[in-house]
Amino acid sequence: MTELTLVQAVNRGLQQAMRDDGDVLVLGEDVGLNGGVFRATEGLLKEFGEERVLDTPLSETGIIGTAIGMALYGLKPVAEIQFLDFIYPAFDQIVSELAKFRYRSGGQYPCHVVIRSPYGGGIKGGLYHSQSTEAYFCHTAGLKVVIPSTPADAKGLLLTAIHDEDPVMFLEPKRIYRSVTGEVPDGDERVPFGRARLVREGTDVSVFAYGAMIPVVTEAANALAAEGISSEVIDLRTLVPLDEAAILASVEKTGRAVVVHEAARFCGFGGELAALLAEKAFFSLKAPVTRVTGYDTPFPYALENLYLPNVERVSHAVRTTARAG
Amino acid sequence: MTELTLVQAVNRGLQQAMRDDGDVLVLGEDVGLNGGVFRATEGLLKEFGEERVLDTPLSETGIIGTAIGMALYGLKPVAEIQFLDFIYPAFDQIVSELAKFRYRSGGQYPCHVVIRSPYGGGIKGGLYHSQSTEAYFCHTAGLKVVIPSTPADAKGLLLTAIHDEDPVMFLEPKRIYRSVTGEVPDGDERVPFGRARLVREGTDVSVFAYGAMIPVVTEAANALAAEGISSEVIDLRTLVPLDEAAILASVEKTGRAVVVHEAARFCGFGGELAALLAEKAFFSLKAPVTRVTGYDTPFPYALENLYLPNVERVSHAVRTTARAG
Amino acid sequence: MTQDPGRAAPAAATPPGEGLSNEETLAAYRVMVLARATDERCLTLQRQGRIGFYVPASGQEAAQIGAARALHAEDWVFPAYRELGVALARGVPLEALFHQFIGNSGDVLKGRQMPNHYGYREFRFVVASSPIGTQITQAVGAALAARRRKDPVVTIAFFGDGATSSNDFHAGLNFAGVYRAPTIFFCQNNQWAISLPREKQTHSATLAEKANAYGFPGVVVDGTDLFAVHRAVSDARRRAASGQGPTLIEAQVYRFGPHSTSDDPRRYRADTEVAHWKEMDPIKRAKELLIGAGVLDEARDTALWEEARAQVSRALESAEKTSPVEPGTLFDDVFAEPTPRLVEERAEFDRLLAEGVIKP
Amino acid sequence: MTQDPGRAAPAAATPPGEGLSNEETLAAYRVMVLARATDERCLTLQRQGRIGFYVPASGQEAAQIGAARALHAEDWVFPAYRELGVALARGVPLEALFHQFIGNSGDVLKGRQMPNHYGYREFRFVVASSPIGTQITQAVGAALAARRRKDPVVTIAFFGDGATSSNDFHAGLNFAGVYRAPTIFFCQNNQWAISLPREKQTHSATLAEKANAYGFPGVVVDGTDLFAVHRAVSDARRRAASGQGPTLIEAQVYRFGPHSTSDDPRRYRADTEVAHWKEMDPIKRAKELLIGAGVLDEARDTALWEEARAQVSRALESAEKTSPVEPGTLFDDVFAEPTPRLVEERAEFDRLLAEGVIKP
Ligand SMILES: Cc1ncc(C[n+]2csc(CCOP(=O)(O)OP(=O)(O)O)c2C)c(N)n1
Ligand SMILES: Cc1ncc(C[n+]2csc(CCOP(=O)(O)OP(=O)(O)O)c2C)c(N)n1
Ligand SMILES: [Mg+2]
Ligand SMILES: [Mg+2]
Repeated sequence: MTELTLVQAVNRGLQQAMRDDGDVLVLGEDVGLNGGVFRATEGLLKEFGEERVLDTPLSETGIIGTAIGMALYGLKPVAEIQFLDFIYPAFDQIVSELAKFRYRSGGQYPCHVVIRSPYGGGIKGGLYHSQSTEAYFCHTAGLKVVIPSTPADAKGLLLTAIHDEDPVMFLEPKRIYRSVTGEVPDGDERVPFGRARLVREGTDVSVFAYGAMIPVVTEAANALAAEGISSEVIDLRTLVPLDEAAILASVEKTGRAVVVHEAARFCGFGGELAALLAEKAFFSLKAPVTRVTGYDTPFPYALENLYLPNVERVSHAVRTTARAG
Repeated sequence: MTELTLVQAVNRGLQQAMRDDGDVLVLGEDVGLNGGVFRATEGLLKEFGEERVLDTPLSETGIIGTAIGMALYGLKPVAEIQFLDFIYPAFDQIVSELAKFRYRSGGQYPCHVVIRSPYGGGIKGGLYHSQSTEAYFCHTAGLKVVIPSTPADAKGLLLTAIHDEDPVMFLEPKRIYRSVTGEVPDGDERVPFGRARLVREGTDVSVFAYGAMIPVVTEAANALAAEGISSEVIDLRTLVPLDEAAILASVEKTGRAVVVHEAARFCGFGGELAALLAEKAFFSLKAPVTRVTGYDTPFPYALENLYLPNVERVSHAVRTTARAG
Repeated sequence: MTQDPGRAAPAAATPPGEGLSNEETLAAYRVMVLARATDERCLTLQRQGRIGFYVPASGQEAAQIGAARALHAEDWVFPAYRELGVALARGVPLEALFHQFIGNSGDVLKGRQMPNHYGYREFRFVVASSPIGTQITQAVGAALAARRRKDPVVTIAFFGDGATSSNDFHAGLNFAGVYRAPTIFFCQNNQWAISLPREKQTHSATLAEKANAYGFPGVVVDGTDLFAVHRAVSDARRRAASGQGPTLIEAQVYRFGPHSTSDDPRRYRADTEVAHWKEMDPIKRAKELLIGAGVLDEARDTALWEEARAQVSRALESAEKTSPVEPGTLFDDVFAEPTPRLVEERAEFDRLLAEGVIKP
Repeated sequence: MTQDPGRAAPAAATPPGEGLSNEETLAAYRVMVLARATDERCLTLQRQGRIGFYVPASGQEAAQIGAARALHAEDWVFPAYRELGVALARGVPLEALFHQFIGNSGDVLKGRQMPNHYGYREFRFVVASSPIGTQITQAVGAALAARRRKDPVVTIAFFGDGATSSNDFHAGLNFAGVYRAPTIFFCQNNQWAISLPREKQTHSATLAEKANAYGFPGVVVDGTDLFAVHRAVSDARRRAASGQGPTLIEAQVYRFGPHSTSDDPRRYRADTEVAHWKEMDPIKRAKELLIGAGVLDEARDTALWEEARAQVSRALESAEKTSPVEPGTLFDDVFAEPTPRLVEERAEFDRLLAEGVIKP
C-alpha cells in the first residue's frame, strides 16, 4: 500500500501494466518528454523508451486511428486525449470504428484500446476544459465507460481496463486529480468492472454519483446525517457495464433516489438512471427521482461554481426528496 | 396544397426558402449535379447555380466548418450530411463550435446553420446507413433537434429551421422518404418548433414517438383499438425544444406511457422522456414507463427487422403497459 | 520527391516478365477475370433482389490485383469497400464472399454488414467499414505494431480519390511520415467520388504529390496496367520493409459501373468518357499482352471465362442454400462477454420470439 | 509553387519604407510594445491569482502585428487563442481584453470563456475557441460568403504549427483550393506545440509547402521581421482580393514564454534554444530599425514603454473595479430565445439563489 493522489495512481497503473506486459504502450499529445500536461505519464518515456511512449502530432484522429490499428494487430495501446473536450476530432474513429470492430467482423477483430482522458469541471477551464460528455459514450454500444473517484479505484480499474478485451473509455475526474489521496495497493491489483462501490450506507435516500461528484455527495450526506437524514451514497464507478443490481437493491431499501452528475441534464446519464428506476423499481419508489446536474447550457467560465452541483444543491435535493411523497 | 412524398416535401422546402431568400444556400456531397443521393436537392443546382448549390469535396469537417463560416458572415447555409452515420468527422465542428458560438461570444456571434441528414434504419443499410443517434445532439446544449414524420411537417419544419436564428439538426427519416405521402401546403407555410403533433387521441396509454416510428406506432394503435385499448399517439416532432406541456397533459390523462424509438436504449432519448415523466408526472403514473427501442448493440444488417421496433413489439408493449399496475 | 507526376498516358502496357513471370501473370489474369465475372453476376443478382446491394469493382482489377500480388502473405490489408480483386487475390474463397453478400449463417461476419463490407482475419484482410478513410490511420497503427513486434510485415491501405479529402488521410499520412511507418498508401483514383469528379475533389495537380506534405514520396501509376502497378507496389513494399518509410501510390483507373447499385452515373457523367476509358480496360490489356507472350489464346481465354462464371454460380448456389443467421446472434460480439444489460435484452428478445411477438 | 522554402535565415531585417511608412512603422511598434507589456503584466497577475490563466504571445509580435496591419478594416480575422498582437492591432481596446481576462460584467463575452479566448464582432475579430484548428474551415466559409455578397472582404485564419496536423487544416485548405476562396492561412510556426517540436509534428521540410497539396502557393517568411511579414500578407491579400485564391504563409517565430501559465517549458526545451531566438526578438529588431531610420531614440522608446505599462495598469484597474457577471446570465445566449426547459431551469436556479442554497 502506498498513499497516492488520484493522478499518481493513474501513473502507477500505467507503469505497472507496462512493466508486466510488453504489449502495453501509451500514445498521445505531450505524454512523453512532458510527462502529460497533468503528469499522468511522468517517467514512462524514461523507463520504457520512445517505442512504447509515443509523443504524437496534434491529431486526435491520428491518435485513435493509430491506436486502433495497433490493437487490431494485438498490442494494448493506452491513448491519452489531453482533455475530453478535445476528443471530437476522434469521434468518428471511436463511434464508427472502435466501438463496432468486434461486432461488424463477427468477432474476428476484437479491438481493445483504452482511451484515458481527464474530464469534468471545477478547474476554471471554461467551455473547453470542463465538459462531462460521458453520455455520448454510454449511448454508443460497444464501449465500456469507467470513471474512478478514488486513487485505489483509479489504479485498479485502469489495470482492469488495460487487460480487458474490449474498448474502454477511462474518464479521469481531473478536478480531484490531486485533491483526493488514498492508500493504493502495490502490484497488479485489479478492481472489477460492473460493481458499484458503497461509499456510505443509509436508509432514507439513495444517492448515485461518480467521479468528482463523489466527494461533493459524501460531504452532503455527512451534513444531512446531522439533520437526521440517512443517505446511502453509491459510486457507480463503471457506467457501462452498470451495476443495476446494486442500484435496485438500494432503492428497494430506501424508496427514494437522487442522481448527481456534472453533465447537462437533458439526455444525460441521470436520465437513464431515472428511467431505469421508473422501469424496474416503480413500485418501490415513494417519491420522484431527482436529478442534480449541470444545466442545459454550454459550460461557463465565470459562473462555473453556480453551474456545477455543489454540497448545498445536493443537500437541498436530498432533503427535498427525503420529504417528498 | 400538393400531394408529395416526404423527400419531395424536403425538396420543395429548400426550393421555397432559396427562392424567397438569397442568403439561403445548400452544400454537401453530391447535392448538385446528382441532386443528392436521395434526390432531396434535385433541381436546385439548375435553378440556383453553383454559387448557391455547392458540391463539396468528401469532408464533413469541411462541409460544417465552411457552413459555420458562412453563417457567421450572415448567410443561411443548409448543409447536407449524406447519412447521419457519416456526420462524425464533423462532430467537433458541431459540438465544439456550432452549438457554442452564440454562448461563448456573449451573443455576438449567432451561428445559424441547418444540418439536414437522412437517418434511421429499415432500408437494409447495415451499421453505417441506419443509425439513429439523435441523443448525442439532444444532449448538446445549443442545438435544436427536429424530426419530421409527414411531408407537411417536413416542409413546414424545414422552413422554420431555415429561418430560425439557431443551429438546427434536421433529421429526416429516410425509411419513409417515399413510402409516406401527403398534402403539403404550397408557399412559405411554417410549422412552429416546440409543439408536438397529436396523431391520435386516446385515453388508456400515451405513446410517444417520432420519425419513421410514427407509422409503426399508429398502425399498432389502430390494431389495439380493435382490442379495446385506446392509445393516444403523439409525434414529438421537435426533441429540442420539447413540448413538455403536451407530454405531461397526455400522461396526466392516461396515467400510462410508452416511448418508442429506433436508437439504442441506454442513454437514448427514451431515457430522458421516462425520467421526465418520473419527475413531473410521478403521481399520475399508474404503471412503469415502457421503452420500446433498438437494442444496445451496433445496428445489424441481416437481422435488422428484429432489431427495429415493429408493430408487433409496440402493440405488445402498449398492451402490457395498459394492463400493468 | 514526387515521381512521374501528371496523368498516366494511355501508353502501351508494360510487358510481362518484369517482376511477374508468365505463370504468375496468367494467375493474376485468372483472378481479374474471376473478379469481373463476379461483378457482372452480382449486378444482376441485385436487380433480381437476390442480394441487397452491390459495389462493383470493374475497371479497377489491374490496380487491385497488381497491388495484391506484390504483397507478402503476412502483410496486412486495410481495404475500403470496393476491393473485390484484392480479396480474391489474397485467396479469400468466392463462397465466403457470397455468404457475406447474402448475410447468411455461413458468413464469417455473421450477417452483420452490407454486401462488400467484408473482412477475413485468416487472409489478413481487415474488415471494411463504410465511413470513408478510417482504415488509413489504422493501417499506420498496425504497421507500427508490427515493427514493434519485429515482424517483417508491411501494411497497405486501399482508398479512393475521394478519401484523400478525409481527416484520416491527413492524419494517417502525417503519422506515417513522422514515425516512418512501413505502410503503403494505395489510392485508386477512379476519377469519381460518386458524382464528384477528381478535379473538384482537390485542386492539386496529382493526388500523389500530396505525399510531399508529409515528407515521403508519392508516385503516379497507370492503374490499368497490371505490371506497372505490380512494380510500383513492389518498390514501395521494399522501401517499407527496409525501414525507408511509407509511399503514396496513385493508381489512375476508372470505375466502369455505377458507384453502387443505388447510383445512376448517367446523371453526372458522359457515356463518351466511359467509352474512352473502356479502351483501356485492364482485362483487355492484360489479355492482349498474354496472347502476345504466347501464354494465352482465344480458346483458352474463353475457357477461363467459362470456368470463372461456373465458379461464381457454384459459390452463389452454395450460399443461397445456406440457412439464415440465427436471431440470437444479434447480441453476440458487442463485447467479449455480454454485459448484464445485454443478457437481459437478449432474454427479453428470446421471450418475444418464443411468444411469437416477433418472427425470425 | 512553394516560394522560399527552408528555414528563414536570421538575416538583417527588411528595412522600413517597403509598404509601411515610418509613421506606420512606429504605430506598429507601439502596438508591439503594448502587447509585450500586457503579456509581462499578465504573467504576474496570473501568479498573483488576479487572473485565472494566461497564454503569452511574446516573441510573436512582429508576425501578428505585421499581418494585422496588412489587412483592411473590413477583413475578417479568425484567430486562435494566442493573437494578442492581432487584437490590439485591430483596435480592440486593452480594457475590453482585461474585462475578458477577469470575466466580469464588462466583458462583451459575459465571462463565458477562459482568458485569451476572446472575440469582438465590432473589430471583425471572431471569437476564439480552444479546439485546435477549427477556425480554419470557418475562415474559408466566411470568405465564400463575402464573395457571394460581393463584399471586398478577405478572411485570414491564424493558427500554429501544431494546427497543421488538424482535420480542419486539411479540410480548410482543400476547400479553399477547390473554391479559390479569398482566404489567407497564416501559420505562426513558433517551433513548439506545447512540448512537441516542429520536427516531430510533421516530416515535411517546411509547413508552407503543404499548400502544394491543395494547389495554391505557400510561402515561408521570417516572422521576427515586421516588414517581411507585412509584405507577405499584403501580397497574399492582393491575390485573394483579386480572385487569385488563397495563400498559406508560414511565419517562423518563437514562443519566448511557456505555452500557457499551466506549462513549464524547461521540461522539454533547452535554455540555449530560447536564448538563440531571443537574439531575434522582434521588438529589438524593430526598435533597431526605427532608431536607424531616425524615427525613434532611446528616450522616446523608454517613454513609449512607460506609456504602455501605464495603459496596462489603467485597463487593469478599471477591469478590477468592474462588478462580476450577474448569475442569471448563465442562461442567456444558449439560443436566441430560451426554450421552455431553459426557462424552467433558470426559475429553479433563481429559486435556489433566493433561498440562499447557492450563492453568487
Ligand atoms: C465519411 C463519409 N462520408 C460520406 C460517405 C458517402 N460516400 C460513400 S462512397 C463515397 C465516395 C467515395 O469516393 P472515393 O473515395 O473516390 O471511392 P470510390 O467509391 O470512388 O471507390 C461517399 C461520399 C461515406 N461513406 N463516408
Ligand atoms: C483538438 C485539440 N487537441 C488538443 C488541444 C490541447 N492543446 C492546446 S494548445 C496545443 C498545442 C498547439 O500548438 P500550435 O498549434 O503550434 O499553437 P501554439 O500554442 O504553439 O501557438 C494543444 C495540444 C487542443 N486545444 N485542441
Ligand atoms: Mg473514386
Ligand atoms: Mg506552435
